[in-house]
Amino acid sequence: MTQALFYILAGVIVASALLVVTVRNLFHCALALALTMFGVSGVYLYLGWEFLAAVQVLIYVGAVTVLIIFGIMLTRQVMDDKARVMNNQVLLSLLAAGAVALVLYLVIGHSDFQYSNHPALTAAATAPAAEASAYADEVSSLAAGLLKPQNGFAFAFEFVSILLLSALVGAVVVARKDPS
Amino acid sequence: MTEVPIVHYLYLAAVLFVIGIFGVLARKNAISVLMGIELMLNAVNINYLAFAKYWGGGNLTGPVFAVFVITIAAAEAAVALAIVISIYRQLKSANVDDAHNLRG
Amino acid sequence: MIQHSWLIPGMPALAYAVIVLFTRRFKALSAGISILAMAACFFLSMGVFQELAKLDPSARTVSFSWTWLQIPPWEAHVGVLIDPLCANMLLVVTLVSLLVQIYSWGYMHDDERFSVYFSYLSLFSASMLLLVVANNYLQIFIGWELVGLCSYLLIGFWYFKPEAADACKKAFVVNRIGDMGFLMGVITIGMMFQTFDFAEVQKIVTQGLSDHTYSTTFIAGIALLLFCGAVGKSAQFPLHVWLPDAMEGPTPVSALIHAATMVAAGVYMVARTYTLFSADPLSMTVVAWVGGFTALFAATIAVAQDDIKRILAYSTLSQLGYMILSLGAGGYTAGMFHLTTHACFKALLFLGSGSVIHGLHNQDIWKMGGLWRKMKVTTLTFAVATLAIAGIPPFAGFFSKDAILDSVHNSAVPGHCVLYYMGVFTAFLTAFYMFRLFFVVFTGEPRDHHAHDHAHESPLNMTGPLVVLALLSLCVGWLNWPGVGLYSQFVHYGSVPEGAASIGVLLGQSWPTLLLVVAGIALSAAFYYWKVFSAEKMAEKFRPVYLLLKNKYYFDEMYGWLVKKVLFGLASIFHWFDEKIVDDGMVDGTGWINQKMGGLLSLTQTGYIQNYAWVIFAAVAVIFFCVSF
Amino acid sequence: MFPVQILSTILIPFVAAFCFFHSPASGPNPLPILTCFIVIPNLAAFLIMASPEKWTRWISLFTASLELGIAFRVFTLYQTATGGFQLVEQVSWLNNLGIQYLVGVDGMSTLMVLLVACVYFAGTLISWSISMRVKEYFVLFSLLVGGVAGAYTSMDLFFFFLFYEFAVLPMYLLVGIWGSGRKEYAAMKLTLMLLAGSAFMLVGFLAMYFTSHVHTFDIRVLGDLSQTGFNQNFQDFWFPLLFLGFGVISAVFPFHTWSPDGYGSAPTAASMLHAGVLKSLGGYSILRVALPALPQGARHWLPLLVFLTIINILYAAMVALKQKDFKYVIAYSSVSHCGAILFGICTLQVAGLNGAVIQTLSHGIVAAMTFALVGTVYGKAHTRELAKLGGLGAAMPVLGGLFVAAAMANVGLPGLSGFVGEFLIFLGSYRSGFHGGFDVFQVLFPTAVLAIVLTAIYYLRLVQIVFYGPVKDPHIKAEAKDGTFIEILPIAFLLAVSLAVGLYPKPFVDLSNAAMAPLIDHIGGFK
Repeated sequence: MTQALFYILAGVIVASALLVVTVRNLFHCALALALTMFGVSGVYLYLGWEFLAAVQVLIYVGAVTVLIIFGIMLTRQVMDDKARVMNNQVLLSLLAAGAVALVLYLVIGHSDFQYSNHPALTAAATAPAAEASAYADEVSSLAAGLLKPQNGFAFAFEFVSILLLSALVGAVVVARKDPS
Repeated sequence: MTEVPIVHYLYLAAVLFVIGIFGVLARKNAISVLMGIELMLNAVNINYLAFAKYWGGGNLTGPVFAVFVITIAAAEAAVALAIVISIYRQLKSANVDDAHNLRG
Repeated sequence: MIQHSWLIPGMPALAYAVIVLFTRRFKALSAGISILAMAACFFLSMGVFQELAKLDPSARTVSFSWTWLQIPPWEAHVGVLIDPLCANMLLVVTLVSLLVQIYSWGYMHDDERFSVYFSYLSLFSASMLLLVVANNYLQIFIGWELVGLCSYLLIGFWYFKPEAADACKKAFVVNRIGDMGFLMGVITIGMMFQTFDFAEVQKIVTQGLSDHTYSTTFIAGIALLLFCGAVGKSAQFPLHVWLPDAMEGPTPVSALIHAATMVAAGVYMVARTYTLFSADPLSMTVVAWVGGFTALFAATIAVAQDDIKRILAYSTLSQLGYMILSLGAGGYTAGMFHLTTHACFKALLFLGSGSVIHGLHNQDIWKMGGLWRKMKVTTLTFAVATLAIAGIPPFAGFFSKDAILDSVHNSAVPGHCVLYYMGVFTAFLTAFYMFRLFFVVFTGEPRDHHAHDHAHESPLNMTGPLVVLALLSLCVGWLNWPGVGLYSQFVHYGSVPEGAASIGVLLGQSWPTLLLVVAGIALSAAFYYWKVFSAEKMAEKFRPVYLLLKNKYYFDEMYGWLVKKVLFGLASIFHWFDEKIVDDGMVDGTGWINQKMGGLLSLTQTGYIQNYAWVIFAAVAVIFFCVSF
Repeated sequence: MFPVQILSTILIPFVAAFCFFHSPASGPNPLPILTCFIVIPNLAAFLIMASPEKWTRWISLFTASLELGIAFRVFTLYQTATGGFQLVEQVSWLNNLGIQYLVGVDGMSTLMVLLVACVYFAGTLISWSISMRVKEYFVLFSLLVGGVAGAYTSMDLFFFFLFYEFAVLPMYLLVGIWGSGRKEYAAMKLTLMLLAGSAFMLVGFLAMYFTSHVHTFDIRVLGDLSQTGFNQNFQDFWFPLLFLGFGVISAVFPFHTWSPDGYGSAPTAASMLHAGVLKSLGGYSILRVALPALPQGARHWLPLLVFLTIINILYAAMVALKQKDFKYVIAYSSVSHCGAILFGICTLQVAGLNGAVIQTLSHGIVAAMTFALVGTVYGKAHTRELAKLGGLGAAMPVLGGLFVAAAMANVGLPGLSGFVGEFLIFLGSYRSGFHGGFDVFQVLFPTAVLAIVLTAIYYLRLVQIVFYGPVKDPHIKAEAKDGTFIEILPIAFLLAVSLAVGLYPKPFVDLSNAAMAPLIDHIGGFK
């Protein structure tokens, strides 16, 4: 039953993703993208990452998609464009994408991921209690993972904040109308 | 609880990734290209989180990276859209093909 | 005195430096410094000569030197070698230089660059004396080149005249061709014998010849290389072409450099290196024939020339030919003696012609005539010199020229009989063309009255040297008075002096020559004094011959063609090759190829970002595929 | 007043620098002399940048005189009897890679140090009339000198290369900005060809570095390794590449065309410095690096490579005959003379090598003097076309006289430096078939001597066209004046140096022989 949920989600994701890349109307594309994001957050939930699922919805659906829709509206004439939506390397792109798909398929198929009794997996299954108690909820454990100096991500985390800030400023500067 | 095998997550991510690639390569409109990139980033995140769940053993590196990816994706989207708008203003078009001043 | 002989070239050099650096603006001071230095040189040379004469004949070689550069095992020196040959030459050079400098004071008086002129004269004297006192091959080459430079500067002294500018270049370049051989000879000596010293080379060569380390042919080869230099400097055939053109220089310069001293340097050099020349008959034969041929060849040209200085120039060529002939025929003393006497009478001839030019401002003999009325001293001294060069006893030329013909007659050189008759015939021609010159210029009626009216005798500082030289032209020959031979006892090659024939023997031998000379004079008088025959008619009758002689056998044209067509043609080809093939082709071509290759590669830069992205993904797929499977 | 200022600016630093340093035997110097020699021009560059423009020339002249003083001191300090490298200063720099700051002079570099200082001094004075971007000009000029000063004193190949590149780049700017005619093209051509040459050079250096297993750039060590460290194949392969790499710097045929175009366009002082100093670096490096490190390769290849150099000598002389531009004739003459330098090296004979060193010194001085004259005449006649020049001797007698002297120095007249170099080179090239056996030099010796005639022809042709004869262009006559004090001074100075070498070459030849005699022993060349 729960497994069926995953496959339904997967179907939604794939279908809406296909819509994203094929639909003529950009606005519809953006809506399909939002749907894809919802699907992906569903997968996160299914995996048990509740916090990240929430973040996914907030940032992707709430921020990025909205941003994209703003972008579409600012470049509105495009929506009325009756020209082709695809460029002239569609077939080549299909070829490249197919090649990547083939490679990925072969890689996944040849790896030992399919055997569920991986030593690490069994170890994690036998002794989850201690870990679970240490990180009682996902949010605090994620916070610890990010910020505890011994994990080594603290600097990167701080740096990302600066990056965000500069991206924000940069976006404003780039998009600003030239005074002249 | 009978789990969905990890390989299926990987296949899902792979399909999503490939669709994203197609979007990046084949769409004319710059915003569509951007959306393709978002799809690819999401595919990556699915992999991270699936591995973290199944093989992580309590190690939180996977979700931490997912957080970074989400954050940076947001920043990227903002900057990219700013560039698209700027280009649009210059060229009166949001088509990627029309910005080819670097031709040799 | 001898230990101070390095001052002889030193003093004029100092005078040159002082004039160039400090006294250029003061004409009289510059000339005074130059003349003073020369006078000091002359007296020093007299002193050296006196001291040398007092020494025992076997010990008359004094040499000392300083290291000039040193690369073990070589050591090049600058030094002084005083021996009779050198002392003789020192006296000739310093005396003629002194007289010419005094004369120049009058002759060049109105020239703007008076000081510069005297500085060049000083530099010339310094270089010439450096050459004369040299005790090694390198130093003689150094002096050799330096006199070449002075000759260049002085021929081109009036550089604004195009002819002078051409002439000085020609002189330098033609000399350089000879010097090329000379330099090769000097280098061969340096490398083979590891020394440049005259005395040591002589020792090594004598030793090497006796124990057959060196073949005589090899030594002859070196000698002939050196002789190339002499051919250039002494203007022997086929490098004679520069000397007549060198007459574009001021006349005192012609007297000093292109008659008395510098051109005789070739003769001096052959005498100096006589060891090498006398080692093999081959080199002697070449020397003798070149000299003999030049003597006759130049004399025939002189017959048909119109320019007073050019006639004298060809006569110089001819007389230099005599000296070279004499050395080649083994007449070492005779050659050097002719050099000495020739220096006196030829300098006198040139200075006399300078006096004429000074008075008339013209050089064409057909615009002169009857000058004896206006210029008594000049005419008289010129007559003395003409008699001397023609070889009428008791003037100097007779003794020296006869000694030469005598030595050719007794020589062992192949074809010496032919050479002897060539020499005799040259003597006849010499008498003819010299008296032609004399009669046309000084006797008869003036041809250009306007010029004649302005003609005047030259001032005392010009006539003074003429008189001195005239006295010398009369008396110098007596130094080698038959049967006594003071000169031949002083200057000789080897330890034994050449025997001096008694007057009876001499006259017995030389009466046919003398007869021919008198005949030459008579013929000349018949044409140009009594005007029994008409020269013009003769010229008409033998027009091709006349034209050939008048145009100097077309040598200038031939060399001009060689330079213009062959050398510059080759240069054009090289220039074309350099510009088109090397530069435009290879160098710019490399740049062009790179540009085109870059252009080809730039086609991959489509500017479409999705093309690049496609390449990225396709490449990722391919690489992954290749690496993994 | 002006001459007094100039002379005091010259004499005071000269004497001060000369007296400041003393022999290492009498106690350590307060400052390392060779490092000072390298650093002072660079310091001057910074000082000029920081000072007002009206001081620029005076600072530059002051520095040049200081350098001259130091160079004369080095010249007097070097002990020819002891030989080898002296005044060595050593500082470890990158120990792991075997790179060290190692400067010192042997007899040959002592002469080069003198040459650099003389040309720097004369070039500074000649540049007095520069009016465009004076500060930048002198900054670049000083940097250039700093570079060549370093290259001539470095004993470590890494620093040698570094300093060389350091000198090429200012040259690019000097030609490109202050040049005339097709200056951008010329600057680009010159720089690209020189850099191509130095690419060969660098690869060669690295090959030696990695093959030697000692991992050092110290030329003394590389020289010691030549017998054991580098086998015959290695030497045979790398020697010609190094030779050509260095040869490009010395404009060896067919890599010479940067030289006429470069000199034709360069400003006067840059031509002087390049022709006089930078170009000489090619022959110098062959003697300094290629011959000591790869002697077997040298013995194997030089009898073949000598043909390139003989082409240089005669071909450049022939091409010079047909040039229409005053400066191009001089440029080709410089190519021809550099060919003589390389020819001297190819003789592998002690006199030939000494001749090459002396000719390097002489060519540096004389080419600088000739370029200075051409520049000065150009500044007055405003044209370099031979067709328009003529009869300048009347208007500028002193310059004309100096030009004749310069021409004679080029022609190789005894008494001036050119003769000593050429004579020794020809002496070295003599081989006799007398003791049996054939050698290419039996043919090449007379061929090379032919150069003295060709050189005379094109130089005298130049003198005749430019200075002799009647005035061709009345405009020129109206404008032409004789040189001023500041123009005559550098030319007369260079002439005096040339005269000193020509009149008494012994001290100079002793210096060069102190380096060349051991080198010949090392290579096993001819004695």
